[in-house]
Amino acid sequence: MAAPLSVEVEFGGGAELLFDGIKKHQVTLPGQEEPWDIRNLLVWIKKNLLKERPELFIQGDSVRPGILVLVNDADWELLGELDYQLQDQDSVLFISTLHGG
Amino acid sequence: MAAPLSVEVEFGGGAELLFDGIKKHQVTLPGQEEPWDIRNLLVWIKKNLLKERPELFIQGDSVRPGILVLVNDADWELLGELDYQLQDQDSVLFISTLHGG
Amino acid sequence: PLPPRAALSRDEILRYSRQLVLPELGVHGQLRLATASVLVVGCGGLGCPLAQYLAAAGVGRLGLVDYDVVEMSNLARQVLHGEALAGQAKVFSAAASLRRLNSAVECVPYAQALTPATALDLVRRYDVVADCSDNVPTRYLVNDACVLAGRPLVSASALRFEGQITVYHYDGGPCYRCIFPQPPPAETVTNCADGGVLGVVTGVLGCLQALEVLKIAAGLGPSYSRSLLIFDALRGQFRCIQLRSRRPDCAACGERPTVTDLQDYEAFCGSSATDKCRSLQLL
Amino acid sequence: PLPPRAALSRDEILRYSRQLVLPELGVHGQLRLATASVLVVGCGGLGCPLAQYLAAAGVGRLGLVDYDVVEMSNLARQVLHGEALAGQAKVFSAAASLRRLNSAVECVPYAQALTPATALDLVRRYDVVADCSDNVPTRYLVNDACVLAGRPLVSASALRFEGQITVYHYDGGPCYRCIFPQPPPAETVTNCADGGVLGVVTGVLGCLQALEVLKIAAGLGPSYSRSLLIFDALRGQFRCIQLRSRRPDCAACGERPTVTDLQDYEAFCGSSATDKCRSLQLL
Ligand SMILES: [Zn+2]
Ligand SMILES: [Zn+2]
Repeated sequence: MAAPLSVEVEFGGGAELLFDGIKKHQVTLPGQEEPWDIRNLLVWIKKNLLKERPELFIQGDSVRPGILVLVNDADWELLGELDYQLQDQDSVLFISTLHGG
Repeated sequence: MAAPLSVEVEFGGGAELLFDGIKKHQVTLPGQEEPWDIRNLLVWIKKNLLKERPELFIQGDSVRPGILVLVNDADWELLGELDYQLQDQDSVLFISTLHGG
Repeated sequence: PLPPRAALSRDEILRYSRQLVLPELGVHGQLRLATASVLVVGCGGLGCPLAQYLAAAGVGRLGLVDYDVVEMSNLARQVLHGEALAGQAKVFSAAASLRRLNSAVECVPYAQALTPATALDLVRRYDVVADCSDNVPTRYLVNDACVLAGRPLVSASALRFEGQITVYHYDGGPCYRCIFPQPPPAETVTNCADGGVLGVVTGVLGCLQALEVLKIAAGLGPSYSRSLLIFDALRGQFRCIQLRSRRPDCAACGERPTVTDLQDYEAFCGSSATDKCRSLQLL
Repeated sequence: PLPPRAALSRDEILRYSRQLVLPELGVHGQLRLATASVLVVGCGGLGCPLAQYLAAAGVGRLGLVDYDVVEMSNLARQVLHGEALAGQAKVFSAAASLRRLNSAVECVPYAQALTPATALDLVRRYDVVADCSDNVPTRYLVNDACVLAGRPLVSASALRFEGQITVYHYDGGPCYRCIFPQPPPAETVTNCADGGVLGVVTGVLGCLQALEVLKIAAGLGPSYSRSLLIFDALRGQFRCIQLRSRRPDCAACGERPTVTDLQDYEAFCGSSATDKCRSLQLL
């Protein structure tokens, strides 16, 4: 049984526009049987924060191409991507890549 | 008896030129009778790091006008200036103000 | 201050369309910019990119103050000037470039040093002041004039590979004298001629300074009041540090100010506001 | 690449004196800049300040690529152009401004889109590439050409009040495809016309991009290889995030690359590299 976690979830680069324009969300993830990983977090975000057009954020069980995921300011690819197990007080940033100039 | 402290001492804005151009110094302050405060730290810096022209850095028992002192990225004026008691792992930044344009 | 305006013209809507669609700015913000006036103190490495982006964004009136003339050694960072204008007053060279970019912006050139005799009257004619100067006496002079006139001051500086920017005297925040009650000893001050500066560092800082001016003028509020952003261009590092609050005992903005008129800042600082040939100092 | 040079002229020593006294740069670094060539892909909001500061600093040759012409709606951020040049090709307008600033810099205008047919040959003629473009197909095209030609790529972008900058394919670091193996769905991509952009945000990013180019060209090394600097102009916040390493299975720079020639990037991305009238998307 994993204890509840307090996590900072941030959106940037335009991804925040899918979340009422709010960039920083202080989130409490409830205790559950399995440990919280990014895969579970995405499901939780889809259910609790993302109200419409989920296809602009989620594709399959991951984020759509063009969104970078940073855990404590480091690329999630360095940490196991979807399988990274969240720690209390982690910060997770989802940033949409910009292409304008 | 205060225990030894490990402190990061940084210089910027040109103040580092008085310290062989080195901006970051990892410093261990030895254990001593009194607690370590910024006043003591300045004496220690003058003796151990500052080899020449101390008048460009120190004036009386404080820093010269034009140098800002930041403890953990906050103005030392918010923390008691010379009397602030250093904690282990504190970061102390001395930054010379720039005037060029 | 310029008279208020009720609507944008068709041409303005086209020209500023990319910023008009920003919900934080919009037509309301653009109208505020169009009726805003900004005094730019110094048309050097900071003042050039600053004035360029303020003019591009449609600020109504820009006052340009500089006593100096364009020299070839300026052109590695003072990008509004050009080779053909060497020897001309910087304010005229800058105004000509700005007019090419946006003829609707009113540029008022002041080809003179800012002095205690003229500063207060000048600052009172503008809504926001940008300190793009290069010496200590001018920085105290601009600060005191802004405090006496009640104007926000966006201040930037650069030297070697480093830059600093902050906002003074905004919404109860500290002024320059709150942070620096005493001037630095003259022998510790380095100018760009002696210490050198990489031109694009003044570019980064001048653009950030323009951004703060635009946010103040548009009513969005600045980001660096009560804080100082420092930039280390060699390491690519930005760091924002928290400054003290306004000092109740500040000589300029405190509860019993002693600076009730502009003073002799060269005597106060022990250095000149216009001497370009100071001797080499260590820092 | 330009031929090496042994010494600076008297005029060059005067003009670049403020940066020559920087010990990290010095005469050696200035000679490297004078013999460096940089390809600027896009003469818009990023390319204008970038080219301006590269020319000011004395980079030997600047290649300017843009198929587009100057429009009034460009002038709120594309500061090299001017009102009188509306309708002209951006590369000619930019080259004329750069020549006014520094006639010693050789500007080579390419008034055409960068295409898979031309990109590799063009990139091979330059030492460093700056991606100042505004669409996804061009970003993949520039990346693949840089990987195939073995050139470092300094890439910046801006939209609304935000900007991003990183360096690709430098000294074993990742390329664009290492980070973004798949293009974003076309309906999730917003351009500046639709989303808007505050001009001075492109100014900040273009200056930072010029700084990275200068550090690479002078041999000082960039700061943002393997990392991404993100800027939030409304909050005045910079944040540097650590990117992954080069991917051994990258289609472009991996151990068994499948991208051995330039491809059809518009088909790959499902969007156009030149269409300025895409429909409004949410992000
Ligand atoms: Zn004050
Ligand atoms: Zn790659």
